[in-house]
Amino acid sequence: MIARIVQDSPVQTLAAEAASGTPEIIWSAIAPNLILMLGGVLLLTVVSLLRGKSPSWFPAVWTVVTASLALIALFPLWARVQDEGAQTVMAGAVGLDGFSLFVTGIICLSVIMGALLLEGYVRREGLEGAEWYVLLLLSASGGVTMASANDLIVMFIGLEILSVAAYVLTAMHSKRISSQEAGLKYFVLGAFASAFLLYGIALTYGATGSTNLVRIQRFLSDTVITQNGLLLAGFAFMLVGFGFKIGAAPFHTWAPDVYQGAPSPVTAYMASGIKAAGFAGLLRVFVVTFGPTYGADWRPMVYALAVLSLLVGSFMAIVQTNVKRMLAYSSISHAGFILVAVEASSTQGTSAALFYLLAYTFMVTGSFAIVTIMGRTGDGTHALDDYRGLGRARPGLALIFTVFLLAQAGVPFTAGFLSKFYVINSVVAEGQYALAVIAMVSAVVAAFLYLRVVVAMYFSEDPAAELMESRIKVPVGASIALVIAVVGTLWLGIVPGAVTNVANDAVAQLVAFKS
Amino acid sequence: MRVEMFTFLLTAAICLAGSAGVVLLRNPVHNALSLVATLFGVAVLFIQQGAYFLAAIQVIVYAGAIVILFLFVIMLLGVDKAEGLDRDPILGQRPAAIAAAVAILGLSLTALLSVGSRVTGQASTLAAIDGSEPNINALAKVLFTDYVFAFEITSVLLTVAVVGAVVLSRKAGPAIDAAEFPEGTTADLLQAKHDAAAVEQGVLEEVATEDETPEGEAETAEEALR
Amino acid sequence: MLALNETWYLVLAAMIFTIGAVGLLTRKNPLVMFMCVELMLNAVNLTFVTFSKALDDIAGQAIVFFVMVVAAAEVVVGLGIIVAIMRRRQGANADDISLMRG
Amino acid sequence: MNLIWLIPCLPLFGFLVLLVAGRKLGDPGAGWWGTGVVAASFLVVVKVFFDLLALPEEERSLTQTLFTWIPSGSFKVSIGFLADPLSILMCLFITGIGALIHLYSIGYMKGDEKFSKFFLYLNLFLASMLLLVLGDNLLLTFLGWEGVGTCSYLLISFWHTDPANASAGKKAFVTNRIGDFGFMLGTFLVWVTVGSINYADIGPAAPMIAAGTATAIALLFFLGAVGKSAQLPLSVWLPDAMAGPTPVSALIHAATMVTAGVYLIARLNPIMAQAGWANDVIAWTGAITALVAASIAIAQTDIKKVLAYSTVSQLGYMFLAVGTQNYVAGIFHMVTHAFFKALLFLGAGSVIMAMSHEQDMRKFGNLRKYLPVTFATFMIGWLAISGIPPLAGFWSKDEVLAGAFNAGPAGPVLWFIGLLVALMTAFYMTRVVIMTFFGSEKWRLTDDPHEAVESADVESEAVESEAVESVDLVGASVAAADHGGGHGGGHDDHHGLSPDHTPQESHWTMTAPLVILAGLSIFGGAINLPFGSDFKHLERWLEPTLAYEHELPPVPVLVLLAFAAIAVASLGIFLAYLVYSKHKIAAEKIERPVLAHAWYIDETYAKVAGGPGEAGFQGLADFDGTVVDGAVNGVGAGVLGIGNKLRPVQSGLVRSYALGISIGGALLLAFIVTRMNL
Repeated sequence: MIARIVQDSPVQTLAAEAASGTPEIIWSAIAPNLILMLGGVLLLTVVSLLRGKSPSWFPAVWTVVTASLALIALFPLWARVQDEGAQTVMAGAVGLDGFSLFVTGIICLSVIMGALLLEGYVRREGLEGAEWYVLLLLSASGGVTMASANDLIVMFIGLEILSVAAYVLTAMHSKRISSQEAGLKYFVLGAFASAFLLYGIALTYGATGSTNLVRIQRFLSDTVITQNGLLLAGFAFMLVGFGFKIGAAPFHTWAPDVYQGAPSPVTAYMASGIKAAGFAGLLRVFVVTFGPTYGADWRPMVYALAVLSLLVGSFMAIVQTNVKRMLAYSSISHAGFILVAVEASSTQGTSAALFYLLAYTFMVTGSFAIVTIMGRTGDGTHALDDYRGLGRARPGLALIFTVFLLAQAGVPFTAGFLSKFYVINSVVAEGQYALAVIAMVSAVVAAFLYLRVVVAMYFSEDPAAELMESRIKVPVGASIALVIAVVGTLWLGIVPGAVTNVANDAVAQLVAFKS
Repeated sequence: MRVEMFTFLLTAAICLAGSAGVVLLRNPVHNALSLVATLFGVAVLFIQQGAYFLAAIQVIVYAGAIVILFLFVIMLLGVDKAEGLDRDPILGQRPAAIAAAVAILGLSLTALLSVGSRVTGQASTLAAIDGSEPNINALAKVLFTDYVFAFEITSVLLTVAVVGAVVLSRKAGPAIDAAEFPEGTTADLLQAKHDAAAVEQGVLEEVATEDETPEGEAETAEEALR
Repeated sequence: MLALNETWYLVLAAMIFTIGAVGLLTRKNPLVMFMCVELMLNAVNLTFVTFSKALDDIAGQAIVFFVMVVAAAEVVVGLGIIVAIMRRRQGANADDISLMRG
Repeated sequence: MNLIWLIPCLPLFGFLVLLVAGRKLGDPGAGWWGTGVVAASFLVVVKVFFDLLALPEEERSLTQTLFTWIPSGSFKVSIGFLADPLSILMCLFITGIGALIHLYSIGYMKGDEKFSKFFLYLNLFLASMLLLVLGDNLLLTFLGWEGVGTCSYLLISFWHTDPANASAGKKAFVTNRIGDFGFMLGTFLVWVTVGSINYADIGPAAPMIAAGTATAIALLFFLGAVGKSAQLPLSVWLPDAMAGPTPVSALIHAATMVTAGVYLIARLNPIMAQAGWANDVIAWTGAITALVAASIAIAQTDIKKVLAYSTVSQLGYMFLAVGTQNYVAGIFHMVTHAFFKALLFLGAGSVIMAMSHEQDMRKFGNLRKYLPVTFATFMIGWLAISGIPPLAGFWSKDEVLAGAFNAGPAGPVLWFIGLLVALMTAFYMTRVVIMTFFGSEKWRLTDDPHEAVESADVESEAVESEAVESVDLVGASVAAADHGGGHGGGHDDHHGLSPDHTPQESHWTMTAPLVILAGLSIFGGAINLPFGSDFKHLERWLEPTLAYEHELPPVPVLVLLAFAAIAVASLGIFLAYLVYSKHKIAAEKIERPVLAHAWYIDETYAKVAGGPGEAGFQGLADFDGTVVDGAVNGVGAGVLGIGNKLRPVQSGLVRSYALGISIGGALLLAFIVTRMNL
């Protein structure tokens, strides 16, 4: 399935390294990750040394600059991967390939927009502190680790860095009990799901003798396992863990509560960055590693998760009266859509998933940016009723929100249309017509829920009284984030050629072996 | 062989008893102590399988630090009260939990036992254990070669944990969002429903005719729950 | 008498894992729920060490080392969240933390 | 230089300018700007038309690719335009009629507070419609398809302060989504079968498609066409769409958008040729729709509703034609229908304007005295649609019927149904003309029948609104639009049509388009006269695009058929004259039995609901309500119901969630155990 093959066998490289003692560390190969990590730790140090004398915008700007630097650092690496092919670095623990770079880019974008939103948010809520940004950067570095991990245990540690920081960020609005409640729920269930994932990793280790994904893939293509109980049970347990992280039904139950309770900018980051990292892990483990050999075993499970997520997400979203919670359910339905691409288990499906994740990052961070702004002081006005008449009170905000909602509904010339199109195209290419039809039906059902918000904003007779009275402030950071999101959403919808090619190239350069 | 088997069975019994204690004992302090028993048991099993260094840190880190942390928090919060375990307020939770767990156990055992005594993986992918060098040397070698990246990034994880703990321990003012949830918690609703049912039953026993009010209350609670 | 092989350990680990899962599902005290997660992680650790022995591979032990670090980090943050909640609402149990639903 | 790209881009440019500066241009500046860009687009179409004409017949196909939109492996989609005889013909009448209706709207929308917004939407609509027609692949057509749907939705709810309008827009949206679904699936099936969605590739590849696949593709696209072109059973939205401003009804809901379905089938004629019985489905759906809609039109009292049902009925004719593979006749009728139906709608709009936005024909009468231009042009439209030679409608209708007669063993039956429809058409159009332009000036009567209608209205609306609100998917708290009465098209819903009102002829911007369209309705038939191949300009023009293998009956039979059609049309007019002018037969006796006996609608229901006209209307509402609304609303209710049922599962209790995860894990394990080699 993978077009280009790593030139020199990583296994041999590993053997050579092991023989010669300490492995060669190519720092430049993990530059984006290092920048995020160091940015986070340095920010903590600098702010502590300044002892509160730094202006309140300082950590936000620092974070945006750090993430932008990480984003810039991707370009030389991308060129290198395109020239030299995919390779493993850090003693085979990290895959330096187009796939990991693409997802790293998504996570960096998500961090940039999250930080821009946080800047106005923490000031409005009176919760200033550099810790928000430190945790955001470190969480993102965990996400990058997870996306580029070529070893199950490195992936697990990356996932934990990502998640533990996210647990804290979720609970960090100390004035809201719902934030703390969300933090507790996220933590308890996250730890529970992590245990499942880890058990799955353990069983896979027992079945294959390694946690290194390249080794596992090679082992599985060389060896016929006659008694595959351990391996298959490992699939099931790992799928619980990944399913939890990406918010796929029936492991989605945490998502609505946590998305609703978490501070809105954190929700934006969770829906985009964390989901992207989770899918990166899922794709790398299942599609890349197990896809060629054991696809028949895991694909039906992903099929079931995809169908359930699509249905549960759209059906539950329609009955919600809280916009933030509705978007949470809709993110479950989006996860179902991306799972459809995972189910295709092909190069095409993987690049469709990547394109979807990038498009979704723009759409969902944009949507939650509006939610952040509309939440107003206290982050509590998220009812659908609070949006009534927004079209009249703030036509600009309403128009931008409409763009995001229509994009999520999959209207042509927005990013949402093409991402859905690519996904369905990829399963149709695999002959999965039933799944394609289910995905389309659920997209039609889901269209109503986005329309519901649009109708509330524009076609409402009695605008929310509060909306007319109180002034809605759009901080500078949030408006920059909105511009980025709108431009991204429309750009991917109208001239997607470049990004599509990048997504295809990204998948063409993946650390993997031919059997 | 007999000695090994005997040690295993004894330790396994301790482990299982400890885990059962964590689940079944009412007092959190007792739960924590049961956990220690399991942790020690696991440490013994580590030794039995040649993982000497891990056994040591199992005792030091887990039993020594983590459980102490648990006990510390229990004492700090003063929650060392016994928890009522007679009935679960969530209807059907306990039987469903047990059924799900039995299913998971049964199915995983099917998977584990299906391979018989064979673990199918490739042997000694990284390094053999029974080499000439001591366990701790072998472990250190892989940690700083093959797992060096994992080792390095655990530092990030620990940083996150420290920052998180510091942030979370800050004092917070009164909650500002109570008004957003007029219905209260699900637990409150369940309790209201339970109370209403109890009242209704009581009234029914006393005066068979005047049962309208409690029933109404029960309905309200039910509606609220819905 | 039956020979002591890795299957014994694996079965024991699976049992501990399941008991931990049952505990998390049935106990209301969040602290006890965390203890149950620790049980599950220990069961996994035992599995790793067993495979390590069976495969004659040191990697399994190295992984356990990392799992312990992860468990420690999780406990620190988890207890932090509990302390934050308990400060506001004394003696709250897991069921009381359920304002958001539906 | 190739100018094809300008055709859709000019209205798009007009749209963008109006978006930015619409308010500054104001009234009537925005209107003139909007009209100007469409007129310019029309000129470009004419230029391209002559370019094509200059080419040898078999090479008449110009393509222009702007850029590659979706580059995805073997699947490439370009933003490209295809100008061939079919698409340019469509463009000619879309931009031509479009420009006239823009001009008309300047007068019609005068003084409306959302004047510039109206032209904004109208320009966007034309851009989408032209994209639909000119797109060189199915995906671009689909984009245009969605675009026109959206604009239609926006324009129906243009005066959305009226809840009926918002609801009607919503209904159009929902119904069209069902059709769009068929379109999407059809596109995917084409892509899987042919390996391309470009029309240029589909044509040559079509003969290789297996019959079963071709039938499936044809049926899926026909589902799309049924939604867009308001055929049974998805016809429900079009009559409701009359809630929008009248120029919108003329442009979108009569002349252009609703014919997109016919265009699509004609465009895909190479596949249709392989599709076997799918063609019969199309023909029969068309015939039955034509019959049902025509009979419903007989009992309408709202002038726009009559025209709406008439449109549904005439669209049925077109599908009858394309279903019998008589594409040229279908396109021919589409063109002539665009002329006379736009004329009739605009004439009706002129009447409605003159009558203070009253739409109930029972309050009109003798308007020929006050509105001479409107009257004269409306008469031409009436004769044209009734099928009186030598007006345009006669020629195209005759060709449809002749084609149907010769279509296999069932042909004569289809022809007979068509003839019946022709009779009804002549009847109900004569009814409209008599009630509106002749007789006494009924709005001067103090004891007007409107009161009774109103009260019945209120009653039924209350019932209906309850039903609709309970499944209100998009959450607007609005009532149903099923009951028109005098609601629909008014800016402010002037119900106060005072007895001493004196109607006045409309502004020249409104009458000029009427005159031009009247001319087209008279002479439009000349493009394809059945007097030998020298006169069949349209047929020769379309020949390269449409694989036309249709055989007509021998000439004597043709002549007989033509005379039968003329006779039937005259009979219809005469009958209506007897009923409505001479009152020889009570109107009730015609209006009620037609509906009651044709559709078995309970007569007691009719009595309960009030007067005969209203009864017919009620009958229709009932029919649509149970069959289509029921399905649409039922799905909605189902979705909501499931959602609400699922909500308690999301209990908020963290332990329940953990239980869910455990059960999910157990199920995955259970599946995986079945896959193990135990």
